[in-house]
Amino acid sequence: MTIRIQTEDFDITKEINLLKEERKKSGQQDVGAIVTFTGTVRDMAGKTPINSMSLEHYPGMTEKELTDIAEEANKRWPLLGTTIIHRIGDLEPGDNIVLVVTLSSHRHAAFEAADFLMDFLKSKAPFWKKEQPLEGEANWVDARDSDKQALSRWEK
Amino acid sequence: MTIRIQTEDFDITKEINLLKEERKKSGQQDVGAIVTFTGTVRDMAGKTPINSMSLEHYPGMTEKELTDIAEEANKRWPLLGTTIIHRIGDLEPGDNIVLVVTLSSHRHAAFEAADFLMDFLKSKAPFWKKEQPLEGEANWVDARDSDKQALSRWEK
Amino acid sequence: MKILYFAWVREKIGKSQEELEIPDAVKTVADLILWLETKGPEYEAAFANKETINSAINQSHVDHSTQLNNANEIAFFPPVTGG
Amino acid sequence: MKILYFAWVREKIGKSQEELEIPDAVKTVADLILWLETKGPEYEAAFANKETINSAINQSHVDHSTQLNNANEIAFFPPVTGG
Repeated sequence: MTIRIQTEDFDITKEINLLKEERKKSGQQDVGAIVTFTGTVRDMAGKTPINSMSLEHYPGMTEKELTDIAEEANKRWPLLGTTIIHRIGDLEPGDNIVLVVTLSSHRHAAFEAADFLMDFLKSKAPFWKKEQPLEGEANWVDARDSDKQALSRWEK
Repeated sequence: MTIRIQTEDFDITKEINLLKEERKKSGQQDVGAIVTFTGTVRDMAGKTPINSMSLEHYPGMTEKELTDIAEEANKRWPLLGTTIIHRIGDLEPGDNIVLVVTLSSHRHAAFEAADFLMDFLKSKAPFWKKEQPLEGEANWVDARDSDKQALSRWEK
Repeated sequence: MKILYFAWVREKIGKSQEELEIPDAVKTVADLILWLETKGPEYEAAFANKETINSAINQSHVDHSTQLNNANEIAFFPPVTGG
Repeated sequence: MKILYFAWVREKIGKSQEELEIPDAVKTVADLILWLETKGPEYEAAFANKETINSAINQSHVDHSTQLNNANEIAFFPPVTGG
């Protein structure tokens, strides 16, 4: 399980290969399905053109929450590897924000776990986005009701 | 929309970047969510250790089916880019077999479309796997009932 | 008419494709399978378990009740196992 | 007790953290918010819309009815918007 908060970009292929190598050390090559989710910065917030975005987080709590979420996913699905990387600091349209990678023997477990990780990350992990429009004041992004509703899909 | 059948390996980061570049040519950076699925060769088929695998396909029909499946996904979800790459020929445990990439503004569309593409590819695209165990004769992989059942999730 | 075989259908019949003149009485995919079985034991072996045989006309999946009509190319193969 | 503020809560209060002696009468997170509001208009502005304020004790999410008990660190922030 890899959890990282970083300013620098990530390389998806490289992160997958790290997880595959780690799993291979167990002596088995039982990974059959790899799902990745990457969130990227869009150039519009509704109808407002965006110049840049900055991401603040709560050091300490962020790592704790992401670890809890990853552990919960590993309880629910037979995962063979999990990575969550979230960038902080200043980002521009097109830039990567977040990466989730799940490895499993079967595809539905990998898909569902990645989907679950993103829903929980969106509602639980203490990150806040501030958008700088092309014109005018920077403003804090509002939370979406749809993200809260997405969580209810995973109630047991 | 990119559909490729090839013997060589693929690089996931590179394929994502190709789709992002293509979308950027439209003048918009409206991609917010990128999902990839990668299928890889496992070293066991049930309890039988596997040495290698070979993949046969139906040239012409394969491209047609994959194009149909990708078009259907693009009708159902607001996708901003779709790639399907499937390898053929001889593969070893750990090797990549198939890649699906979906780009969208929002994550649930990207997740569902990638999941859909894989379910349809598994049941419709004319590929056949032959496994070579460490000992004994090579044998053709049987289709799974669970793959057929997975399709019913997408009935409208 | 061009007939293609894939995977273990191909291996049992011993060829990947052939060009055949189909009698007029052969109207459907099912008729064609019955007619092919008269051509030798290798065909009988390939089509022994008909429910597991998938077919395509002009590179589109069809079921065995489908009329051949203007088919140029027919393929027989086991359930697909890619991905 | 260490109190942390993030995002627009931090901006409105004008600091990212502070160390405060909390009166014994302050038992819950809700009590703490009410007490903080007495400290000045910047706190009143930050907590004006209490339903939108999230809180964490010792780096775990809690709701406003939670007892402070052995809290070392309390944080206030808007709903999270990462990912």
